[in-house]
Amino acid sequence: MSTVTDPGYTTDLDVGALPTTVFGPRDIMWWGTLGFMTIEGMTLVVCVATYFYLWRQPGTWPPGHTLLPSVFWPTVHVAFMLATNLVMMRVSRLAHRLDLAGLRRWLVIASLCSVVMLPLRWQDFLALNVRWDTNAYGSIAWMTVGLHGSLLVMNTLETSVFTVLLHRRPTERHFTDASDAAMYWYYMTWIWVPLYVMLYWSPRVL
Amino acid sequence: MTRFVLALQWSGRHSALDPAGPQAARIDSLWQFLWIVSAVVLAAVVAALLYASLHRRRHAEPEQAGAGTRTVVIGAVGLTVVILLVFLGLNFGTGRALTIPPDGAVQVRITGKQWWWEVTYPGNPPSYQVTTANELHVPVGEPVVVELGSSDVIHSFWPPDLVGKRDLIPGETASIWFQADRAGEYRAQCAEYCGHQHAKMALLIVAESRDSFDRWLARQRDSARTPADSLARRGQEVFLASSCVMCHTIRGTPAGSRIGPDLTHLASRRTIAAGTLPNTRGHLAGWILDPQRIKPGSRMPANPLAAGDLEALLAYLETLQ
Amino acid sequence: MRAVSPSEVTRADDQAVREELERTWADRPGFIGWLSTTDHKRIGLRYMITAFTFFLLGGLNAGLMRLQLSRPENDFLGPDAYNQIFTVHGTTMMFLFAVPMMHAIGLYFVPLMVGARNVAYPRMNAFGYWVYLIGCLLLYAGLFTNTGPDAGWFSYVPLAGPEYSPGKRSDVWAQTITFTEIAGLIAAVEIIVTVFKHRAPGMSLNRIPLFVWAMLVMSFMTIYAMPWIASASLFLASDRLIGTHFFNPAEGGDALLWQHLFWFFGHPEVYIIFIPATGLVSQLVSAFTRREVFGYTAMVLANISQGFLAFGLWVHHMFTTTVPQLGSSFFTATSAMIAIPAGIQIFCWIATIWLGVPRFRVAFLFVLGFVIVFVTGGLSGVMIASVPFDTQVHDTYFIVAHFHYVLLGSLFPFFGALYYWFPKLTGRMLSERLGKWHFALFFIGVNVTFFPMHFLGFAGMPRRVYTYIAETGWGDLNLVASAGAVVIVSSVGVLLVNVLRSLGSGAPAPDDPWEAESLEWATASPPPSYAFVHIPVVEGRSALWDRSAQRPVVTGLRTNVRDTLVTTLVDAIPDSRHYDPRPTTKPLLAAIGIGVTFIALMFTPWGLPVGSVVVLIGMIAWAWPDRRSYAEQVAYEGHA
Amino acid sequence: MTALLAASAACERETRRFHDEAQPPAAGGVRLTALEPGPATSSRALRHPYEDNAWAVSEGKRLYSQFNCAGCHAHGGGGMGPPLMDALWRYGAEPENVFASIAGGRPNGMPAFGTKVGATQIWQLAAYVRSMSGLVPKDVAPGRTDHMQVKAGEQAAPEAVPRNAAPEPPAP
Repeated sequence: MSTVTDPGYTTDLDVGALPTTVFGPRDIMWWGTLGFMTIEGMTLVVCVATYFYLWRQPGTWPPGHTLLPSVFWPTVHVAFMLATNLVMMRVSRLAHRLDLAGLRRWLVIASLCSVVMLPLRWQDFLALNVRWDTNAYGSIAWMTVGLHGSLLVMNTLETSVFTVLLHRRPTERHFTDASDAAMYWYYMTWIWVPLYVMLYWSPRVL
Repeated sequence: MTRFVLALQWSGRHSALDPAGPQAARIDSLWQFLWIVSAVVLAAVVAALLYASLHRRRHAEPEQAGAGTRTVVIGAVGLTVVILLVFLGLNFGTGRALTIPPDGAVQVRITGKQWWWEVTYPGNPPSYQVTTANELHVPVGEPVVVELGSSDVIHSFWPPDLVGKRDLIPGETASIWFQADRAGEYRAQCAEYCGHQHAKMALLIVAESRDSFDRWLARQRDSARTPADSLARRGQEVFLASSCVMCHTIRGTPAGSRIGPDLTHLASRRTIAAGTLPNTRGHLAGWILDPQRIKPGSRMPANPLAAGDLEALLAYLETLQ
Repeated sequence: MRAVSPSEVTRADDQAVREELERTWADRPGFIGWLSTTDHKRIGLRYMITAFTFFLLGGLNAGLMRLQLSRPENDFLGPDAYNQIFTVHGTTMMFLFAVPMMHAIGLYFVPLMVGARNVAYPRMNAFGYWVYLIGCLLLYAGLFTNTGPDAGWFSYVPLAGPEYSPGKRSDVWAQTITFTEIAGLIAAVEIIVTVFKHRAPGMSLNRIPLFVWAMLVMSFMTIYAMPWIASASLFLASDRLIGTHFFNPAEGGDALLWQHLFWFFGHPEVYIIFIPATGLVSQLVSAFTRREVFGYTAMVLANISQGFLAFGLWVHHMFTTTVPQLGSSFFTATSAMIAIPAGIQIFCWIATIWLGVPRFRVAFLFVLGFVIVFVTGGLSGVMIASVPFDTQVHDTYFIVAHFHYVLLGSLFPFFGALYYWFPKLTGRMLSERLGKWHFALFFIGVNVTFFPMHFLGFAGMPRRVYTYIAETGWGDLNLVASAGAVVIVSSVGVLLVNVLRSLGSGAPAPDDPWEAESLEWATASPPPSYAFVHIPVVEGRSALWDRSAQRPVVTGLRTNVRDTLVTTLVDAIPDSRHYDPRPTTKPLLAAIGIGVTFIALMFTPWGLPVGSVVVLIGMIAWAWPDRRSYAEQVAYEGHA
Repeated sequence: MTALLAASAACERETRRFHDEAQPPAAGGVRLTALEPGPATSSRALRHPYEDNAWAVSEGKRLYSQFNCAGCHAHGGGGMGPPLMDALWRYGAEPENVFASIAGGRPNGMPAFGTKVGATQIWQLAAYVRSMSGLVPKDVAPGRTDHMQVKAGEQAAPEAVPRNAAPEPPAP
């Protein structure tokens, strides 16, 4: 009926020797992170759907006398975001090696990177060249940048708190958390790429 | 069966199941199929359920599933699929028949407002355009295309005897067509929740012969005449000097505001307050004095007129044939 | 196939183990313990009681509406009060009762049914409950201060927008939605991870109880559907507060955009309620016919296909708008096709009953009632998939009748489950005699109230009207419907009497009063804080019926810290252990912080920066272990 | 206690007063300009009921547009008539002053609407006019409209401390 194998236990199972620190899908926090990534991703999907739905309305896009978005700072930001992935790859490797000292050092760097993204995010808003209350185009553009910006803010807070915690109250659990943080970081930066293309390039190109 | 139940309840009332137009009739025949099939399915499921529950309640041990059970279940699912396919076929047939508007239809525009309907018949030349409210006259046996728009929130136009509904959405234009095969009055009530007085936002559709329709339309084109008798003339002065003039139009007078319904031919209309009250002198007086008692939240404010003024105003309004 | 006495599950020298487990897993005593608990059973029960309370309040709203509509031109309620009440009724039943109740049942029973000590992320679980509670209180605080939302539970723009809904009524709605969606999403993630990673050894995916499968599908649907309404209500709130133009057609927005976003969530929402109800029916059918449900694989696939199809139907709520005809045909087809998995389920249940030995306990009567009421609602559901037919009955009392048949149809299994699980929840049996009265009155009441509404719809009665004029002739059937509502109210009254009497003087419940198949019956009634002395090892699809003579269990989990077992996704092979943190009031404080933030956001955009600071503080507090927990966790890891 | 206060504020803000027998302000109750005799202050302990009521202000906004006040005053920026969204008030900024301006008219073109617009609606208009310069609470003032935007919603209007446009009497 099914391809699932039946282990066919007939005696008591002693699980006392099982590990308490595991990585990736073996750990439950990884699944929770995945769940919340999906939820956040869906809110961004709603933004994309809304963006193109509104675009479909008659008239030009961006509408009326609205300026096209600027691309310089957003491009700088997206390049920086992708570059920070190298930092997090390092963090993830150190976590898997259970290297506490290295992890502490590199998480400080990661925290700094996350802080740098915040003024860059402000530039992303300015580069839209439209206010949120000018028209629906401005509204959805601000909403998209803002919702993704809330991920950046949360990530900054989380990374900083986590870094401090790792210096003051480290446990083995934190190695797993660091590897999950790296996964979240990849997600947060890569999901911005299509949004960046949509917001800053599609009105110019399409 | 349903016709019987409805006949008991609804003799002479409006109903989607007592169609007066070709579209409502097609939908009604679709419904006949649907309810008969549904009744049979429901009866079969209930019978199977009860028989299954009762037939071996004295046994001690449950049975293993045999091939027979599986065949019966698969067969039932297959039958469900067949019924659904028949349903889809009939449904698409009905849908195609309903959507194509015939040529040479009477054109009308309806604008939904909180909480009444503005009805406009376009004219050629444009000065022949007719504007009225809450009453739509159509010739019997001829298709009518209604263009639907809204100036505030979403409303929905729905005369159940004639055709299904269509929403009036701000920022969009929709249209619907129908045809009345029987002369008579049909009620259409707003079917999309639109605020405080969603409940009292009805439109009367009057289907009449081509001749009387044309006569009606011609009369609606006229401006109001200055009344002959002195009481009505005083009434006109009351109208123009009081708050009435802020919102209403009476063509042929300086009153030209389009906030409320056009009153040029008020007295020819059968109802007031969007199908809420019959258009009688008493109801009209009550409505003018305190509309908020009748339609709380309505946009029309109370008008505490002196008795003499009210008398004169009513006399004037009654001249607006 | 024979049920095994639960006491056989345990081992001989258990008394000491029990005592230590109790010390480890028990909450702190007193009020602080009540506030700080992270026990899924306490929180799940609390969730259920809260949701049921709001069910009663929503029912009260319905009663007021039926009173108002019982005769034409009634002046019991004015339009302003009626519009608030019908909006709050719908919002309550969908967002404060139906979905949270299903989540609550899931949060209580899923961990027990898969043999886990606690739900995954117990502190998030507590946080979710508190956020949900704040949402509930906000809505009713609004209603009682005349700030109840009045634009319908669907809040169509522009009526709910800044121009036509002055004041804060629509903002109360939007933030209530935000709170309940946060709670719902949290519950969904917890249930998914609990099912994926905390199953007892041996409970491979093809052995999960059908209710757990239903909760799993429902939780996935929640994750994909609820962000749509959360985003949409965010758009609405920002249109109202900071002047964005999402829904303003004059500035490039679109009123229909709201309807698309709302129904892309709103239709799956119906299945989010219905799918767990089918899971409940499966559990009840198997327990009261003494055999496993016929066609396990078909049932699971039916639920999954419903989950997918539910996302392809949303436009059938918009057939009377300006959506293109071709699109409508697609949605007609999908809407009709979803009847196939529903049909499969109905036929499989009937086949199970056919093969089994039915016991006519109250819970089983509710299953029979469910099939009848639900099939009626399902058939009218197929009818309204037809575009032409829907243009007649859309937004009329026909639709009111249809979805009350479907949703109250889903309430039948809920009541059945209440009779079934009440012994497990409280350790007391409910009275069968009163239960039969409850069932009979409820079944009659539902049909008397809602069946006439089909005809009111044909006769032209639109939904959401606060009154109607006598000339319409709708008075008589409305009076019948109102009389039916009285019967429903009395049936719920009987239920309340039954519950209260049982709590006071009901017969004590044994561990497994129904000799049912699933793992929640393998522990005491009510279950102890640690759920199972030894986590059982599962040997077949019906965990308690398919046991070998050895009755293997899991050993080696530590009893002096909150040690939980993590198993593999597909085969549930023991893989690692996870430290469960101690109970704490931090989730409550975080929920209050979030609550203050979102409520402030109704009034000023400055709520956002202030809220960020609150969230930062909350996050630090949440992550920072106190000295004792820290020591305990370090010791736990060292022990491994 | 705070909750009670908040609750009563909410009720005040949200009531829809359909049946409303409003009266014009008592004659001579307020100073109209600094030049007129009368008590030196016109501060009132209680805010005017229409100004704490979101529905009344939004009705005022609807009437402002429907009665074509914008024809002269534009959307507050002024045209043929004076601007309404700045801090300058020739005839006083109190609701009673604004009521008197609408009902009785003013020299240089403002017609008298007292016979054609009921007292309730004038109060609503007055409340709306004051909301344009931020003189009613933010949670009562209207948000944006569903039309082309000529200005942001009154909610966003900064509070302009009212000044009299008429010259102040010279200091003694």
